[in-house]
Amino acid sequence: IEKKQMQDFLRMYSNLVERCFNSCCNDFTSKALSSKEEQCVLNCTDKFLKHSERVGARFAEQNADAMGAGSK
Amino acid sequence: IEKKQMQDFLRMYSNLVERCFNSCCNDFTSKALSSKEEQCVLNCTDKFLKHSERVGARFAEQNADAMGAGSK
Amino acid sequence: IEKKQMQDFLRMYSNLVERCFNSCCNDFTSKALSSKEEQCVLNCTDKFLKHSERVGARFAEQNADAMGAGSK
Amino acid sequence: MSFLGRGNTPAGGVNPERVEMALQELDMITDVFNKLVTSCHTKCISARYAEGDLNKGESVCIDRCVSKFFEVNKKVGEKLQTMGAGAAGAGATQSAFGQM
Amino acid sequence: MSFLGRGNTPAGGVNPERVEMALQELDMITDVFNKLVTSCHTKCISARYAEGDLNKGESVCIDRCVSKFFEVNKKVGEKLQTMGAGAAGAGATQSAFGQM
Amino acid sequence: MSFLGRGNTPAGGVNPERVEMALQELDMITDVFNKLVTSCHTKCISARYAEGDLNKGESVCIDRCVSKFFEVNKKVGEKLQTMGAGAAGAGATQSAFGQM
Repeated sequence: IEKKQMQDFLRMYSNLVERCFNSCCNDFTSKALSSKEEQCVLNCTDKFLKHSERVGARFAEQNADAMGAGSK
Repeated sequence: IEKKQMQDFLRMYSNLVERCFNSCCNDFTSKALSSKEEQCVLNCTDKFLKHSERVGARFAEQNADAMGAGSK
Repeated sequence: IEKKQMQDFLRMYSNLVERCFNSCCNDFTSKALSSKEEQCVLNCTDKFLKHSERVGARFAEQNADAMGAGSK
Repeated sequence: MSFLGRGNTPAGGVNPERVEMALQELDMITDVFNKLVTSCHTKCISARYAEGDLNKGESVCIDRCVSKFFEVNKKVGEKLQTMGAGAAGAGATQSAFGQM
Repeated sequence: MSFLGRGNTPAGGVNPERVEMALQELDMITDVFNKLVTSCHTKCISARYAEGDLNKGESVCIDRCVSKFFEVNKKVGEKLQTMGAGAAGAGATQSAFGQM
Repeated sequence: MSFLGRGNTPAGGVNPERVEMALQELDMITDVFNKLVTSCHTKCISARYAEGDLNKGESVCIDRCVSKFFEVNKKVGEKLQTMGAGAAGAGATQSAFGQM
């Protein structure tokens, strides 16, 4: 179980890197991250985590509702 | 093997939900599925299964042909 | 480990087929590959392998740099 | 019904097969959750990333997106049930949707 | 050749390693099949979903799509063989494509 | 730091758990590498495939693309660390990023 959590976390991390890289980096005339790109990556990470948290909260609620309805 | 079939089925199911949701739901001014969206989801599911069946049948034929050619 | 290499290779192979098929085949008025499509698939395969090799070389360099920096 | 239609877990001791099944179910829920996160991110989050917080519109969109996703999940499940899900999946369908 | 170039399975008793290999091959075929389904769905099926049946044009498109996908699979396999598939994959290539 | 923040592997004998961890780490690196290959392919390689060789522009683009991807990886890792990565991932973060 613990191993699985670790794996899920690492997968989330690599998905996040991929997603934010793809969204934020479109200029390959330089090999260094511009400050604009860097800000974009930070916001992207921040927003993605908040998004996931909110989705998780709603997911749990819906699941609980569904459970309740099922046991009636 | 049986466990694998179950897993494949569940994966197919979740892929189907994802696909039909992405294709059919684009209006988030309401939290309930509109009747138009619902019809789209039903058609999407129906069509996807028929599509998979047809691909499966052709896949099997091609594979059989290839096998026959290989053993000549 | 060996088994894993085999799996990775097969996954790479199927990804390559998928990618080159998606990029090169857009005309379904015939069931045979046109010579233009065939050339596209060969170039796509060739280029993808060269691309992967180059990415792999840079990846290894970056990783080595990072390791060096870490142990300072 | 819960997301996977398993409202009531049968009571009983721990045995390896049951643990295996629970892990499989967990895998499945993780898979669905990740798809949900990705779909709603695509539908609701602007790719410009001008700020790190969710704005009001994004937040409301996420809530509705999750609701609709669950509804779609339910509709697809019902449809699969009425279709018998074809020959191959029939057995599996039985067991997965028996409690919906 | 079959899809994975294994036309003739050698006869012999059941041993765990062989079962393992068969499962791995099954995984691979499932993976390829799923990619085929997705690719041909993208190429052939309109995303409007006005009806649940495949129309004539979609059906014909699917048949051709599967054919082409197999041809592409064959071309890529041949190309990989002639290139030796680089250093890393060379051994694997041998065994996977030896019978094509 | 190395890509996964494990610059120095502790010395010691081989035990099954350590092998397991190494395999898991290998899986992770493979996963990241595949994502890198795909992202840079999308960013740098024209989909027309008029020739099989990488041209000058593509080659330079790949080199920069890999560099930037590493930088993004680093920024995301640092950001996750400062945020504590939420409740669930906190423990894992500790161990994965402890050496960055």
